[in-house]
Amino acid sequence: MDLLNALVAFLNFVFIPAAAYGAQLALGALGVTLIYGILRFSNFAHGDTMAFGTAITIMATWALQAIGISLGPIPTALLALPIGIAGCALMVLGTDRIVYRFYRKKKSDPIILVMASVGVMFIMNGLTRILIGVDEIRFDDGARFVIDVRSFREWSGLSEGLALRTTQLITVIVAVLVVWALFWFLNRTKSGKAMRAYSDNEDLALLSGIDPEQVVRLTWIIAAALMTIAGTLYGLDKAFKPFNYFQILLPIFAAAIVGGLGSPIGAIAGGFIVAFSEVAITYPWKKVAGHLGFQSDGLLQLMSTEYKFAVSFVILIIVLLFRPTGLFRGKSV
Amino acid sequence: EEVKLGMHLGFTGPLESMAPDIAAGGEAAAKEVSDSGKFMDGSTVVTSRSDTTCTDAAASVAAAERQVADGVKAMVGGQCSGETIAVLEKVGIPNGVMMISPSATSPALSTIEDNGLFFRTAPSDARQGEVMAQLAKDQGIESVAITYTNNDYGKGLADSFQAAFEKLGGQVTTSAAHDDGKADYSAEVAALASAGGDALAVVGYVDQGGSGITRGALDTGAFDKFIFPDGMIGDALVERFGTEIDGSIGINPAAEGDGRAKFEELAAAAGFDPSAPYSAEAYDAAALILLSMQAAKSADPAAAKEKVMEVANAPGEPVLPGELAKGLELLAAGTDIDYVGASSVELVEPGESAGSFRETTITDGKLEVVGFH
Amino acid sequence: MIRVENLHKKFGGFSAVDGASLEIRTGSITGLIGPNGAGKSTLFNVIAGVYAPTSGRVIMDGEDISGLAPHELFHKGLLRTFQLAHEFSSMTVRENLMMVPADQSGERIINTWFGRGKIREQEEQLRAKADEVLDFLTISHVADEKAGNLSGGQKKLLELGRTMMVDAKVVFLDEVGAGVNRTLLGTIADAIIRLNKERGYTFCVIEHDMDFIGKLCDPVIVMAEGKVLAEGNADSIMQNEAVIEAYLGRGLKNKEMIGA
Amino acid sequence: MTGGYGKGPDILHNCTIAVEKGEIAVIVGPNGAGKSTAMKALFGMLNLREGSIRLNGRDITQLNPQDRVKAGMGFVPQVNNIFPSMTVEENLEMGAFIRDDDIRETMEQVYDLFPAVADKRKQAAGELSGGQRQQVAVSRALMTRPSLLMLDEPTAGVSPIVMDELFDRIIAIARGGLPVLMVEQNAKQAMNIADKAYVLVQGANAHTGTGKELMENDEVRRTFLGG
Amino acid sequence: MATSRQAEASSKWRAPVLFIVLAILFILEGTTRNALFTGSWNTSLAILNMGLISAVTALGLNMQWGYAGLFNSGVVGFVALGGLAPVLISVAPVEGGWGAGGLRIILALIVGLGTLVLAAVVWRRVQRKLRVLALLAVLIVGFAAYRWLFDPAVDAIEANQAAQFGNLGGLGLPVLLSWPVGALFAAAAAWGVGKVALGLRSDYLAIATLGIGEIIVAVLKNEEWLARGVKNVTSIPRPVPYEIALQRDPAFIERAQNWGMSVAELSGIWVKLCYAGLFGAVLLLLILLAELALKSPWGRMMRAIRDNETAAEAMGKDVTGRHLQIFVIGCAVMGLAGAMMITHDGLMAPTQYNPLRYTFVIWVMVIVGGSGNNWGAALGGILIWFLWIKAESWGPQLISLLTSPLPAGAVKQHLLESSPHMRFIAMGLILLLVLRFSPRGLVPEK
Ligand SMILES: Nc1ncnc2c1ncn2[C@@H]1O[C@H](COP(=O)(O)OP(=O)(O)OP(=O)(O)O)[C@@H](O)[C@H]1O
Ligand SMILES: Nc1ncnc2c1ncn2[C@@H]1O[C@H](COP(=O)(O)OP(=O)(O)OP(=O)(O)O)[C@@H](O)[C@H]1O
Ligand SMILES: [Mg+2]
Ligand SMILES: [Mg+2]
Repeated sequence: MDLLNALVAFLNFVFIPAAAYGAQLALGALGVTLIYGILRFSNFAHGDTMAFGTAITIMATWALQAIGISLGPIPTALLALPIGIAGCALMVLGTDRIVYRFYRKKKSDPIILVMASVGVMFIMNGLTRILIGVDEIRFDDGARFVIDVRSFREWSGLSEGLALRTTQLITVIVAVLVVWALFWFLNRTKSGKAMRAYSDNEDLALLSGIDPEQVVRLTWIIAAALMTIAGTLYGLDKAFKPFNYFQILLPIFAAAIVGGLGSPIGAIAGGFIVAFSEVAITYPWKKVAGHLGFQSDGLLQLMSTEYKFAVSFVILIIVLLFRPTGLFRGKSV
Repeated sequence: EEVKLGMHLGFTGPLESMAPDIAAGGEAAAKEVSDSGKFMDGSTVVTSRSDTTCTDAAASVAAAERQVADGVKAMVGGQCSGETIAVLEKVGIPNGVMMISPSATSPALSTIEDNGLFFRTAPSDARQGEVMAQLAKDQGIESVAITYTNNDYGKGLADSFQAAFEKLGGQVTTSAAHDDGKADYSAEVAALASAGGDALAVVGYVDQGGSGITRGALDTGAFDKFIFPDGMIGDALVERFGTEIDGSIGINPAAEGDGRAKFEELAAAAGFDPSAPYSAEAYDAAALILLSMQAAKSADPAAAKEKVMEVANAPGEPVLPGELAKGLELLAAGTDIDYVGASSVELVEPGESAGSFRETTITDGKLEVVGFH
Repeated sequence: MIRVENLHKKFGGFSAVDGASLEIRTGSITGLIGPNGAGKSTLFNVIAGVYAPTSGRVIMDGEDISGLAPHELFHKGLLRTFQLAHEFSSMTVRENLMMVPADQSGERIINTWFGRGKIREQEEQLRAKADEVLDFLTISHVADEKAGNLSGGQKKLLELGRTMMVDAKVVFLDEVGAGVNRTLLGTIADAIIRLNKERGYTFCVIEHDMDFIGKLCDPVIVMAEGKVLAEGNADSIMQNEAVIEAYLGRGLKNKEMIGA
Repeated sequence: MTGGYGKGPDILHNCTIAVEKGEIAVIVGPNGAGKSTAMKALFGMLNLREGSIRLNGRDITQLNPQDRVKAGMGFVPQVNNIFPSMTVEENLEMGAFIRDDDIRETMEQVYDLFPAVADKRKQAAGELSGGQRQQVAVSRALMTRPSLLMLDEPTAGVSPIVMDELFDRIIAIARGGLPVLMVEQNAKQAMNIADKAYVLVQGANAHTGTGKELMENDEVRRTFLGG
Repeated sequence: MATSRQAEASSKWRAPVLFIVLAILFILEGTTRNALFTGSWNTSLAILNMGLISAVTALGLNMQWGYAGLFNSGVVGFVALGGLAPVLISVAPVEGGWGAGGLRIILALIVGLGTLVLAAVVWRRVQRKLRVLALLAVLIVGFAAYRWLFDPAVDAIEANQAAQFGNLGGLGLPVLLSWPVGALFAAAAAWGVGKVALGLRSDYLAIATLGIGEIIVAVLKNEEWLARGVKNVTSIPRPVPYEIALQRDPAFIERAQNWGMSVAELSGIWVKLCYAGLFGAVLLLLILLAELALKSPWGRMMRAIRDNETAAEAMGKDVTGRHLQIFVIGCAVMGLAGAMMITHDGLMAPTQYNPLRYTFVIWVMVIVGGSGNNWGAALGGILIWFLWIKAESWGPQLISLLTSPLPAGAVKQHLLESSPHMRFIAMGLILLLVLRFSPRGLVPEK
């Protein structure tokens, strides 16, 4: 019984939250990695573009709710996603046309593109706030929980509870689906391979009859889809607040890098590594230990939560020291 | 004459979502005074906003310099303590501009050499911590876990609460910081849950990490009773959590009387959220500035600063929100007033709110006033 | 003298160099030939410190130099060129050469503030030397071009030019000839011989042009599949059946079709 | 053709190159003469300031590179001529990007032609040795099934035996009706098989003739072909 | 890759002209009063002073990126570390602070560092099989000893007059002394960081340093014994007179009257001019040293390394060593800027160190100014700071201009309320425009 309690406490406070958070990071990192791999720059506007896509999704959700459409226990926002993706795609395609294309044609240093993305970040940042304001917005509807603490306790008779939010479950499921689809696309389809070819050697891709602009457009559309999905799922699970979307950039980049920039599978692994290290290494084992029969006065905490992201960065640096391009052999410009 | 009043607040940056309501509070008071036509022989009040970014002292100082160059005589602000200190030392004092902050709570502002130019309508952390501790104890809470927003407000209040609570014989299982605007609070929630306690004191902001932590604690079943100080109290809190936080305690600066009610009416008419943290304090800050100018019969801060304490404190005729015209008239006639305002202003030396607090419990998803301390 | 003892280098499961042992005698011009993928460049890279060997040793004048960093080897007088040219693309061709010599006093940051006089002197000497090398390589007309804009062959010459800027003991040339005009290649061969005779450089040369190898090298070492297949003077190698089978081939089969 | 890179000076000066069906044309010249530049110009990767390019009588001067691929031109550049992080097989697939029909047969032919490439088909092309890459690069261009094959120093860095194979293949390809235009430094062999040869010096035509003619021209041989 | 570094022939007058334009902007800000400028010398000089500090920071970053191609995105951390120096050097000592546990803390830190060094030695010396075990043993024992020494000392120091101090306190030395010390702090940290992280490649290094920057800031926020953490240290001494003191000085009042200015205004200007002199001198000295170094074989070597590390290594250049050298020097300059900034603000508030402002904006300065060019970086530093500050008022004005044709209503109201966020849009637009029309920066590298 106590063993079960310990296990449930661990699942409830460490495993489930970290898995959902990891999936959110993974989706974000996937977008970063895709843009890095194919367009060859670190897109600092990523977080704010996620916010932008989410803002559009939220407004679409409101519109759907206003006309009375819902998905029952599943959040309406999922239905609004395509609209958000379309809006975000238009936005990034426009940005590419106005901003990035110029530097691509000139074959500028990647750093110039990075700086341009910082400029885009500032603008997106302002636009999103002007569009939807700075306040925190909750837009999840439907059932909040798949399993909630009280009913779990009653059902199991354990002293520890277990909660699984609908959004957490959806996040993980969607992440798995998206990753699978992306893999299939990149490795099996002609367009996907063309994207990889372009990322490898632009001139030669041209010589093989690949239209670079089309590859770039496709990349941005997929990236926009990834960004909007990631942003919306994150917003559903936590809450939407434009300011937070800049802050999430840091763990997302960490995830993409640990996995190896440019490697989709690395992005996934990275997301989970960062999430689990943040949650697990700062977790005080007091309670779990208590259930297992070791009573302790101290918290049995390796590291205080103030330094939680330090943990993921230390892991990042250690990984990079032994594998300089990340776990799954990313690229470097 | 046209008197210029600056709203020097963090419109961008970590507390950007709080600033508009704070500014709206201050502007409401300014408008009320200006529209009354009774301010210093028909002078008008013009307000202008400037951005402190809350965190970047240099940017805040530069923005304040701009306000001064535009002829601002006094400012409602700054919003965060660090930036407020920098502005006071580099702009306020050298130029003799009066500043009343609605929200800077750092103890350093009590001891700073301010040339008599700085006041605050925010309560001091020390006092609030004691009240919180007493209330928690009275409710039979024996042990608490504390989470605080990692800035001088959060840290200061958490420390004073912890000290007071332990002095009363309570046990603090852990006191850990959370950073606002972070992506995820699972780790913090897990740590707090593991430490345990009868209740969780959330020393943060309602539209920031404070809510994120509360959400996580509720969802995972880690805590069901909370102690919420002023940064968390507002309609946003009950809107967000409703009946889930029934039985929790809330504390915020306010006093018995109809000041608060009047302020709420007035805010509804002006179209901002009166329950937003520090917007009542901002209304009072602006009102105090203007009333003291009226008392001094001069917009010159050097003269007005001498009158602030007089206007704010008894004895005198009490003045509530919405009654600023009356206050102006009385002062013009040379009668002393006691500005009560929206947050029951009572200033103690060296020019900060004495702090009377309102205790609320959350019942059926509503804030219910229990008493005043 | 450089001796390679039973050297192995693995990439994943694949042995690029698989137990090669060979010797490069001081004062010789040793040729290294072999089919594509035989492991020649990998062997070079191990000797030059780019890769650490999986096992085995590299010994230079009795001293074990395996695993030393490239810049340390440079200071021991071991220089190399790259098969794919590695120019400093945003610097001018002349600067590409002037940066080579070690122990320039102007490379210490302190001296750039307090020892300007000496630097100026050294720079003049370096400049003169660089111009001499450029002349020799027939590319002085591009001395002030950015090296990144050179043609493929010019970059190759620049690679060679860098080794001429210092007094090297051993120079490893990885396919200097690929992409270089044959007339010029003749000149390069002369230069190598001259450096070898006059300055006593030891050379080790990878090349697929058998005329070049024949003119220059003694001995010639043949590698295949990561091992040494044969060794001897150029003539004997060209007669060696195993070498013909694996590497040289027997000329164009379709010759008769020409002009048909 | 007259043209140059970006805003820089002209590198090609009024240079003319032509190749007919079934022919092999070889361009030789000193390093930096503009041979690669001429190839790039033919492929539309550089702005021509004067002159025109015709393919089968059709003026293609204004086409962009990927349309030229569709028009049937195949090109192997001198450097950076593979996709390093893709496997050898994927490199070949990319060569056949514009084709919609079944490519397996062509791929088998290419593997027959270059057994070394076949051995490494699952390996990332970037990990190959210099000579192996060169073979992959030629294979990739063949996958297009072009109607004109342009090779920029295809034999640089390949071993003699493979070079012979390559030349053999090139002859066979040319005899199959596919015109081949290549830049070569291995002038002796190249001249042997060339139907037409151009000597380029400083961006301009210096000598033109059949391979044999040029080989017999003493001056050309001494200054450009070596030996 | 290389193409964008190629110089399009750029005129040698470009830099001077741009500096003159910049000067005109500041003069306009100081003299003319209209929608764009405030017409106050106080504002103008306040912007200039921070601009000079930004220029120094940008110079440090330019050394790392522009000379050596090191992508350091942990600028914020090194600036913050430098900012620690004025607190530890020049603030008055806290009574009982050192006594409570100062020595013990230092001992703890030595033990901590020693453990790391020992761990590194063990990793290198001990044979393979025992390696991991030995390493773990060293780390665990070392960590335990460190915590045993460290925790009680911290508790004791933080308990000492907690509300007002609770920290070690400073040494009470002149604040100017803290500037080189700030540089030293940052340099020491950079050395450690560089030893570990400089092996990483471009973008990987960027993220690693981004994390390191955040970690340094987190330490400053959470280690109260050091500089009071988020509770801030205020009233840091100044190297220049106080306005208030000048305003009381009869000689000064007389001078103000002679010049026909208000005493308050002149005192502000006077103090700011003093700062400007100090900061300007530091900036010019640094540029001089940097230019001398860059225009010599050392600079050539750095460019070679930036261009092609493999080849530079094969040509005998110790790439790792040089990277470490320039990383440390660049960080030292950032630390110096950090110390200058805290001296200027008179306040150490760790919450202000956010990467957007202290890393990204600095990057923008370097890139807009022209990476690789010292004058460019300095120009970028001052110009971008000017625009960053002016965007605060230009943004809202722009939006009120744009919305003026709109009818009053919810949309207009909403837009006006959002006007502070125009600051970011304006900043972004400026950045994009400069990058568009001068992608290699305003004053490109030659
Ligand atoms: N980094 C690497 N990872 C995996 N395999 C590699 C790597 N580098 C080289 N190889 C393999 O090692 C073998 C030897 O390569 P190497 O470059 O040494 O050949 P080489 O003898 O120089 O050939 P060439 O004459 O064509 O230049 C090749 O089969 C190549 O595929
Ligand atoms: N990208 C470029 N930008 C500017 N100039 C260039 C560029 N590429 C080549 N050049 C210049 O053009 C001239 C001709 O170069 P090209 O590559 O065509 O020579 P090549 O005849 O192919 O020589 P090689 O036999 O050495 O390959 C050279 O002087 C070179 O410096
Ligand atoms: Mg090779
Ligand atoms: Mg060429």
